[in-house]
This record gives sequence, structure tokens and C-alpha cells, in this order.
Amino acid sequence: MGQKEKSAHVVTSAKKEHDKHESEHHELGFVRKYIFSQDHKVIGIQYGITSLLFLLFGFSLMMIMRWQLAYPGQEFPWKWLADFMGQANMPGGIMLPEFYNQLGAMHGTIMVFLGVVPLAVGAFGNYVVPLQIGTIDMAFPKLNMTSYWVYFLGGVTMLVSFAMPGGAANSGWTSYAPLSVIATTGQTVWLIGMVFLITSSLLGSINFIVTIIQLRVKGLTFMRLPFFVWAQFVTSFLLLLAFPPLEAAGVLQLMDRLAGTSFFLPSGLVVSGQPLAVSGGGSPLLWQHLFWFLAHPEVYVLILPAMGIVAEIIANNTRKPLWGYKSLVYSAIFLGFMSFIVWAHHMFLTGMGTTISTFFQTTTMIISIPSVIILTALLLSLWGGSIRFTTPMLFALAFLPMFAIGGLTGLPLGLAPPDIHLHDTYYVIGHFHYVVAPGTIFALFAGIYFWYPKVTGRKMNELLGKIHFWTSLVFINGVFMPMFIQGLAGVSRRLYDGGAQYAHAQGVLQWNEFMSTSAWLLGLAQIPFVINFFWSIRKGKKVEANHWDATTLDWACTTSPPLAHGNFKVVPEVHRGPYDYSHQGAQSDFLPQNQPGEA
Amino acid sequence: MREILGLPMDVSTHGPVIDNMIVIIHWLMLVLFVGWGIYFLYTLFRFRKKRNPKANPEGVKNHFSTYVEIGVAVFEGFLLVGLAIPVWSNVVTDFPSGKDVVNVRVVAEQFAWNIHYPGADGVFGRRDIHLVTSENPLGLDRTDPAAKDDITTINVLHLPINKPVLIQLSSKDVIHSFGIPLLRVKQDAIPGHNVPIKFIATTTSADISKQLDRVYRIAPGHIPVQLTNLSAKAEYVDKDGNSILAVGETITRDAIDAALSAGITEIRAGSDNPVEIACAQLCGLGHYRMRGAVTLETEAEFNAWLAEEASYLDY
Amino acid sequence: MDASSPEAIKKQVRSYIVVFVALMGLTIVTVAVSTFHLSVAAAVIIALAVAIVKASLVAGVFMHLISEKKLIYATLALTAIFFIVLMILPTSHQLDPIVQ
Amino acid sequence: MEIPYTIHPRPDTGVYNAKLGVWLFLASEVMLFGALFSSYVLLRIGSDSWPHGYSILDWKIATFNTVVLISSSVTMVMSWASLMLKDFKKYKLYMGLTILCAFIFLAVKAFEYNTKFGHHLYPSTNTFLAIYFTITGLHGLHVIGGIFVNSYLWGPGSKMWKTQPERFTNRVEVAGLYWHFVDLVWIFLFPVLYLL
Ligand code: HEA
Ligand code: HEA
Ligand code: CUA
Ligand SMILES: [Cu+2]
Repeated sequence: MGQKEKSAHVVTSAKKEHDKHESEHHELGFVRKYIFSQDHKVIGIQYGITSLLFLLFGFSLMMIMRWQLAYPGQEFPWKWLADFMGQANMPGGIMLPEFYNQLGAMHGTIMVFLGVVPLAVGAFGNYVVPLQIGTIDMAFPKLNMTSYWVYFLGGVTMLVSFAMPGGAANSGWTSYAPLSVIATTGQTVWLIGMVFLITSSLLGSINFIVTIIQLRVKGLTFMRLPFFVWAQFVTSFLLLLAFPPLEAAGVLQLMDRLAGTSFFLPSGLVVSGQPLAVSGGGSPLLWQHLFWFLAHPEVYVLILPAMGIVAEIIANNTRKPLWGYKSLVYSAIFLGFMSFIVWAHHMFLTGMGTTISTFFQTTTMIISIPSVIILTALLLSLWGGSIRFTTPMLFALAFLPMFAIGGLTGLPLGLAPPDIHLHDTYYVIGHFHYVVAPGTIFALFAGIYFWYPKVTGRKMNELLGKIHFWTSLVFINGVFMPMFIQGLAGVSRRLYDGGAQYAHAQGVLQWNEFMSTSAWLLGLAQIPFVINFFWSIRKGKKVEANHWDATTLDWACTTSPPLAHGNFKVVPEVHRGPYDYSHQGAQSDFLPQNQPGEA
Repeated sequence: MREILGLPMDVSTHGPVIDNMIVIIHWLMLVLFVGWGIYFLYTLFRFRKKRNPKANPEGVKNHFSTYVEIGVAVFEGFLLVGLAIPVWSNVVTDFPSGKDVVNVRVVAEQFAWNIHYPGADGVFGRRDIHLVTSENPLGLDRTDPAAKDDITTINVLHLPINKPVLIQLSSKDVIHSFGIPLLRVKQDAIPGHNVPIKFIATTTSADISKQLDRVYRIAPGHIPVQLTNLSAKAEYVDKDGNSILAVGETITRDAIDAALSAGITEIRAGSDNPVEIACAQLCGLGHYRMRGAVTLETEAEFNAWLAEEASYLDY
Repeated sequence: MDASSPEAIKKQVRSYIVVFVALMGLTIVTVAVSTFHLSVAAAVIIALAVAIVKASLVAGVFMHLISEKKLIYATLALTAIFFIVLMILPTSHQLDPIVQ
Repeated sequence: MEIPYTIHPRPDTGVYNAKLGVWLFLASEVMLFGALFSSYVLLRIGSDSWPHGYSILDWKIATFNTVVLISSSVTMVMSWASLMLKDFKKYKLYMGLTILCAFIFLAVKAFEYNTKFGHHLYPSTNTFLAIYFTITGLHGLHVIGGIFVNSYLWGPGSKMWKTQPERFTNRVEVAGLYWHFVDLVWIFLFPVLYLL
């Protein structure tokens, strides 16, 4: 798209109908306004609340698992909770291995598909993107509503699966066949839930791409888009093109489970001493290829919006433009592109010859370069700034070294020989939690503190925010740092007793208690956040519309902009790049994008 | 660095190369992290609002960061071309053959490792899934002449040191992963596939056991040791000089109780079976206990063991 | 020329008829070729070649791809690349396993 | 305020929203069927023996169905062209024919499935039949989806022609893009499953 874009006028024919529609808007009932709303802001908030609850739920599952890991086979201390989970799962308060596996699989699934992605894309994307590109809503509001409710349905399906005979899915979030094909009914429900979630993501991503391409206001060229919008744009393409193969795989697995086909079952299987009565001829690796074809791009879906949020907050709180905006954008695009051709680095040990492993090792090393460039650009953006340590900024800053640890530990995994030792050990768990938990989750916290005033007109309490930050930072490292130690010692992941059986694990077992305690303390550390979050809705300090003195268009409209296409009273026009802070000779230290003139 | 990383003892010939790579990459990671970390902390201090109330929109002008990025890329290129690709190619090609090779077949199942030696004739006997029973988990057809002398075990893998080993790995039901951390071996066992693995072990289990021991804290109601084959590495006596645990003696619950009542809270012990097969791929509810014991021994000991096992076969 | 003028549309309609005839003809060709029972490789190549020609006709003329905007081309090019990746890489793993 | 570019193309991109949207949707559909074709290739290459489609399936009836589906594609594009020529009657006729063809296609498909079941050939019989039933089943679902959309545009949805003719024409164009895609998938399915 050229720099000089032709003018993008609001269509005149729309004006004629304007009045008619205006009257309609005032008559929306409560249900149409807040439940089946078609307004991107309400939908964004719906996504936000739902996904935060799922995050909390996914975390709770993990806090329960961590009890078993710290004190294998010991009775659960809270009898009511053990009873709540049922005699079939925790007889006498002692967790069964079957149940541990359910919790693990559901923790992974919920965190990724029901927690982080809906929060990062559904909530932040929905609320902020239309505002940042100066438009009144998403391109397809009905579709937007549908994608939220399909997501909701997917979430309910996943929750219901716990009530199935044999409980929820228990074959890991990766659902490797044949294990998942011979698993209990929960797996079928998991697959159906996934089909809902995939559908929701597909609808959402189409909406985002069309919105960003078509609805940018006049003057907002691609190279003037805030980096956050770019991140969402690339993310949407990943969702659009990577999810369908998983959908196909899900259909195939459903067929295997329900119609007796053997897409993923080779001939000659013997399960529990009995030859399995299927036709055979399938391939277990086919599932892995289709799964990782999605799941690798998916991890960049987790990180790109996070990087976008961090970039916005850093520019705002250093009071200077981002360093190397263009290289950030090109890196994000390149990252998105490459993420489609690295997936088999999760499969190095499935029996790869030299040629194919060379291909995937090479692409994996190549994909680390754009991440390095993005991180470097963000780090260099700090130089020369006038840094304000607000709560959102603290979380955004912490993201940098935390993501660095996660990213750097991806390097040994990306080369096949070290992966022999590290594959499927706690090292991998440590690697990806550093990128998703203190990485992405911190960025999401940053985003919540940052955009909260836009949504509610009030600010979250800074003191509680800082308590939340520092305690979380300490404890989250307490959870995940020892994982590298255990992993290097060779302790496998997904072990019900945390490795207590193994001689080679004895030297690092004592960390389990430490990690679990840290996880529970991390849970406590969220209390100030939850209190702050709800208390501030009514009691927080009132602030003006552009509280952070920010430049992008989301701050140019009023606080909690009116619903029903009412974001902007006048359609704004953009005259400059996204981060015109501390402009030489300007009176204030920031120039909003819609401010005309040179300075 | 190797010690800091806490990599387990390495008892195979190809292991040191892998460890080296791990060490080199961690050096790279450390340099990058510490380098940028210092810059990061300094910047936060130097450009905080109090000290620098007005930002300078120009920012960094020099190309230092570009050189760092190029440096990282070049180093990764070196790791890839210089180490990863040749090492991997070495691992997955040139499988040994001939009389000198120890051939073993390993068939994983929920939740055990079935070990199959070809016996004196060096030929694996026929297997048939319809013959699978709990006594014959491999479905070995003992009427096949080649199968008559075949030796099978469950979760017990004996191997000689200093001899090339060739394992044929497969699975009966779901995907497992055949991991032996101390040998730096790991390979997914995939049903329908048959994957070869090769390695040469360098140290006997007995020697490893001598070198590997650690102190276990013991406390009432909290016995850290789930291992049955953990034995004391020092002499423990009570006040009266009666022995609670002698060197090499297996630690039992009773022994722990006795030690505790004698005021002993720490015991130095080591595993008799320090080399283990650890299933690394989620394979069901018993995944966590899908553990096999590897006994590395001298060739003479190995042959003696084979002979003993063969003597149990009635053919 | 205005692509939505009645004359232009009428001209397009004629091209639809031509394409329809061509598609029918090509269908007969694939079916006819398959009765020769060629070797698998040859049969696959011919069948796919014919299918690609037919698909291009549908996409090009019925879906107006020949006169579509750059934006759509870019989207489809991206999709085509990943489609090819999806077709090639899993199978090449299957063809390059660890063997003795 | 209204969402811009719902009817007229945005000048710099040259497309209206729904058109871009449907092309993106089709891109995801390409990946969906791509994954299934990829599975087909991988399973076939990995198998010891693979039956010829024509030895199990009825290629004659499938040829007939190919003709039906291609015809429906032509009538679909003709219905759009009729709207462009402001001939609503003809639109109704062509759209009606499109829907009719879709029903014929489904009826034939149902008959085909039924004969297979009658001969005790099920998805679980072998991998070839598994993939045959799965892909054609999924394709059939797409046909059903198309019937819903087209019937809406033929019946209740066509009221829009009176109030917003341009928008209605756009809708028919977009539905057409989807329908041609369904045809396009069949163009590959037919030789791959029946003739090879
Ligand atoms: C957000 C998610 C995310 C991200 C961004 C990444 C990023 C990367 N990942 Fe990760 N990965 C996962 C999520 C993620 N991963 C998950 C969930 C799994 C496991 C799934 C499962 O099995 O269940 C996994 C597993 C995984 C594996 C498989 C391991 C195995 O199973 O054996 C591999 C192997 O190659 C890998 C590699 C990489 C690489 C090379 C990167 C690179 O992109 C990283 C590039 C980044 C850098 C190189 C950092 C740059 C740092 C600096 C410039 C220093 C700056 C310093 C300071 C600020 C102080 N990952
Ligand atoms: C996005 C992904 C994500 C996230 C964020 C997390 C977060 C965490 N994970 Fe998870 N994890 C996975 C994805 C994720 N995980 C996956 C994919 C697996 C592999 C599963 C498998 O084996 O198949 C896994 C596995 C896994 C294991 C290994 C289990 C095993 O192998 O047996 C462990 C062990 O400790 C663990 C721990 C944790 C902990 C302590 C957190 C903590 O960091 C959690 C912190 C969470 C919060 C801080 C959220 C708090 C939310 C709120 C406070 C909301 C408040 C609500 C309102 C205001 C309404 N995880
Ligand atoms: Cu076998 Cu895990
Ligand atoms: Cu990956």
C-alpha cells in the first residue's frame, strides 16, 4: 500500500440512512446492548471477563496439580475441595494419576485456547483495534458477536467434559494419537469443543483482517499503524491459515473415535493385551504434523499481541518514538511467515532423517532472528527516554528479560542434538512458560492496567498494582526457574509424581516443593489484582480521556466511547506516525496522530 | 558450565558432543542475557524520569545493535552447520552391523518395556500379535526355530560396555519415548514404526553407582525415597553402636524409622540401578511409572547373564 | 470500459458459456483417460493437470479472478504458499525416516 | 454513523468488505481441504497397497454428479449476471436452477452412500473408504451450507432487491464465490477419489 493513499471517504449513501439508524440505536434493550451486543467494545469486554475467568480456572487446576507434585500421594489438605472433585478422581483425598492427566491436559488447553488467545486477540484486539484505526466498529458486527458466542460455547463444552464418564480429556493438550483415540469420552467432547473454538477464531480473524485493511481512516497508511495493530494483523493471518488444518485433524480424530476409521491407527495395534479391532493403515505422525502445523503458529499468536501491547506501553512511558518501527513491522511479518515452516522442531525425536531435520533446524534458527530484532528494538527504545515507572510500564519492562529467558532457552531445543537430552523434559516446560506466563501474561496485565482508564474512566490503584507486580515477578520466577534445573537433570514432564520414581531425578526433587509453594504464593499475589480490578470500577481515581498523554487514536475518543457505532463524534483524520512523542519544537511532549500540521 | 547446568553423568561415547553443544549454547545465552541485562538495568537507571525529565526522540544512532544481531545470526549459523547437522547425521546414519554388535529389540507398551534378545543364533524369532498374552507380551512364536533361543525380559535391559549396541524400537499400542538420560539417548517409540538406535556405553552400572550418591533428608511421615533399590553409602549406627544400615544395604522403611529414632536425619545413599529407561512421552495413567532398569556391565558379565537367562528356556 | 455496463456483462455471459462447454469437455477427457488404466504416475499427472486447468477456469472466469484486485491476489498467493508447504513437508518427513 | 464500504469498494483497495471477507474465508477453506488432501497423500504413500477408486466406487454416477455441479456453477454465475442486467425474473430462474442442481447432487450422493452401506462398505472398512467418506461428507456439508445460503437469497432474502439492489447483487456475488469454491473442490475430489 503506497504512502499516498487515496482519500477514504465515508460513503454518502450511508448518510441518508443515518437518522433512521440513530433512532434505532436508542431503543436497544438490555439484552441487545450487553448480552447479544454487536458493539466491538462490549464484545471486547465480554471476551475479557470470560477469558480472565478461564485464566483463573486454568491456574487453579495447576495449583491443585502442584500439590500432588510437591507431596506425591499425600492427602489433599482441603477436604471440601477434594470432595468437590469427587471420589472417582481423588479417593480419600489422594489424587489418581488419571485425574492428574486430565488436569494437565485441561490446564494446557484452557490456558492457550480459552485464556490467553481470547484475552489477547478477542478482548484487546476487539476493544482497541477499531479505536486505534479510527473507525466505529469492526467490519462485520454480527459476525463479531457470533464469534464471541461460539467461543463461549466452546468454553462451556470444555468445562462440561469434566462431567463425562472417565472425566475430561487426558491425553495432553497435544492429544497425540493413538493415545487420544483410545481415550475416554472426554476426548470426544474436547474435540467438539476445539471445533467450536476454531470456528470462533476463524470468524474473528476474518473480521480483524477486513477491518484493518478496509476501515482505516483517512491518512492512516499501513506504515502509520500502531505496532499493536500490526501485531493483531499478523496474528489474524496466523489464525486464519493455521487453524483449518487442526480442524481437519479434529474431524479425522472424531471419525477415528466415532466411526471406527483408522486415520491415526497403524495396523497391528495391541491394546491391553488385545489386538485392536480396526482396519489399521493409518499414521500416528499424521496427527502430529497437523497438530503442530497449527500449534507452532499458535505460540506466535500468543506472543505477537503481547509484543504489540508492550511496544505501545514502552513508547508511551519513555515519551519517545519506538526505535526502528519499520524493522519491528517487517520482523513481525517475517516471524508470522516463518512460523508456518518450523513446526516439526517439536518432532525431532519421531525418527527424522538428516535432510528433513536439517530443514527444520535451519528454519528454527532463522525464526529466532526476527524475535531477536524485535526485542533489540524494544530495548533500544528505552535509550534516551524519560522513563515513567507506572504499573503498566513495570509489567511491560519485566516482559523483556522474561521473554528473553524463554526465547533463549528455545535455542537449544531448536537444534536436534541437544533436543535429544531436553525433549519432553521440564526444560521444555520452563522454556515455554517463560514466554507465556511471565512473558505474555505479564504483557496482558500491562495492557489491562494501561487501557483500564479508557474502558472505565477510572484508573487502577497504583500501590496495589505495584504490590501485584513485585510479588508476581518474584514468585513466577520461583515457579519456573527450577524447571530448567530439573530438565537439564533429565526429568520428564507430565509425571504424576514429579519424578519421584527415578534415580536420576533424586538430586533435583527437592525443588518440587519450592516450585509448588511459589505457585501458591503466585496465586495469593493475584488477590491485590482482583481486588483492584473490581474496586476500581466504582472507586478508582477518575481520570480524563487521554490519561497517559498518548498519541494513538484510541486515546483521541472519549472515555468508554458510546455504544452502537459511536466511537468518534467526527471521523478523525490522521496526519502523522503513531508515536510522535517529544517532537522537537512542539509545545507538549506528544502530538496525537490526528493533530494536523507539522508541530 | 557443565557442572553449573547440572547435566547428569554421561556414560556414552556420543554423549559428550551433545553436552558440549548444550554448554556452548548456554554460553551464548548467558552472554546475550547478561550483556543486554546490564544495558537494560543501566538504561532504566540512567533514563528514569527524575534524572531525565525530557526524552530525546532521536534515540540510539549507532549500529552496534545491528552488529550484535549479525553476531547472533552468525553464531547460530555456526552451531547449525558446524555442530547440529553433522552431529545429528552421525546419530541417525551408519548403523553398526556385524558380529560385534549387540542387537536388541525393544517394544514399548502401556506401561512397560519389553526387551527381546535374539539369543545364540543372532536371529529374532517371529512375532504375531494374536499370540500376545500376559506371559508372552511380545507375541513371540516359540514354534519358529529362530525364536527358540530368544531371550525376553520386561523392564530389564542388560548391555555390555564398549560394544556397539543396536536397538530396534517400536511400540504395541501408543506412542512412548525411550529415554535413557545417562546415555543421552531418547527416541519416540511409535506404533507401526521401527526405529533403530545406536550407542556405545562406556561405564558399568556398578562404577556409576559408586560415583553417584547423595544425601537424603529423612523425616517422619516424609520419606523422599520411592526407590526400592536405594542402598546406603556409609555406615550408620545407633547410640549403642548397633548397625542400622551397613554400606550397600538396601534402605527400608524400618531402617528409616530406626535411623530417625537414633537421631539420624540424613543418609548418604545411592541407587543400585542408576541407569534408567524413563518414558518421556505421555502414554496414559501409568506414564510416570514406566521405568526400566538398564544394567551396564562388562562383556563377560553380560555373556554370563545371557547364558543364565538362556538356561531358563526349555528347548 | 466499465466492467459493470450491460454490454460488458453480456460479453461475460458469453464467456461463461464457453467455459461451461470447456469444463464438460475436460470432464470427458479425464474420464476417458482413466479408462486406459495408465501407470499410477502418469494417471496422477494427467488427472491433476486436467483438474488444475478446470479449477483455473472456474476460479478465473466464474469467480472473476482474472480481473480481481491486487489485494485478493496477495491473499491467495500467501495461501497458495502455505498450501504447498502443507502438501509437501509432512510427506517428505515420511519419505526421510531413520532407517538402518 | 455507518460502517463504510459495505456496498461500494474502498478506492485504494478496490474491494468492498464482504468480498474481502469471503475471499479470506475461502483461503481458510483451502487450508482445510489442503490438510485433508495432504492426509490423503501421506496415507497413500505410506500404505502397502491402495485400491483404485474405480474398482470400489461408481465413477459413472460421479461423472454425472460432476456435470450437475459444474452446471450449478454456471447457473449461479448467470444468476448474478442477470442481476447485473437488472433482470430479476431471470435471477430467480437461475438461482432456482442452482438450488435444484445442489439437491440433485445431494440425492445422488445419498444414493451412492446407501449402495456402499448396502455392500457393507463403511468408513471403518479401510483407509481408502475412510478418506472417501470423510472428504465427500465434509464436501456434502458444504453443499448443504450453500443450499441454505442460496435458498435464503432466492426466497426471503431477495426482498432486498427492492430496497438495496446493489447490496443484494453483492450478496449474490459473494454467495457465488463460495458456491464456485464448492464446485472447485469437487473438481479435485472427483479424479482423486474416483479415477486414480
Ligand atoms: C509464546 C510462545 C512461544 C514462543 C515465543 C516460543 C519461541 C521459541 N520456541 Fe518454543 N515452545 C512453546 C512456546 C513458545 N516458543 C511451547 C508452548 C512449546 C511446547 C509445546 C508442548 O510440547 O507442549 C514450545 C516448545 C519448543 C520446542 C520443542 C521442544 C521439545 O518438545 O523438545 C522448540 C524446539 O525447537 C522450541 C523453540 C523455540 C524457539 C527457537 C523460539 C524462538 O522464537 C525464540 C526467539 C527468541 C530469542 C532468541 C530471545 C532473544 C533474546 C535476546 C536478544 C536477549 C535480550 C536480553 C535481555 C532483555 C536481558 N519451542
Ligand atoms: C498460555 C499458556 C499457559 C500459561 C499462561 C500457563 C501458566 C502456568 N502454568 Fe502451564 N502449561 C501450559 C500452558 C500454560 N501454562 C501448557 C500448554 C502445558 C502443557 C500441558 C500438557 O502437558 O499437555 C502446561 C503445563 C504446566 C506444567 C507441567 C505439568 C506436567 O508436565 O505434568 C506446570 C507445572 O508446574 C505448569 C504450571 C503453570 C503455572 C504455575 C502457571 C502460572 O504462571 C499461572 C499464572 C496465571 C495467572 C497469574 C493468571 C491469573 C489470573 C487472574 C488473577 C484472573 C483474575 C480474574 C479476574 C480479574 C476476573 N504448567
Ligand atoms: Cu510410556 Cu510414557
Ligand atoms: Cu514451536
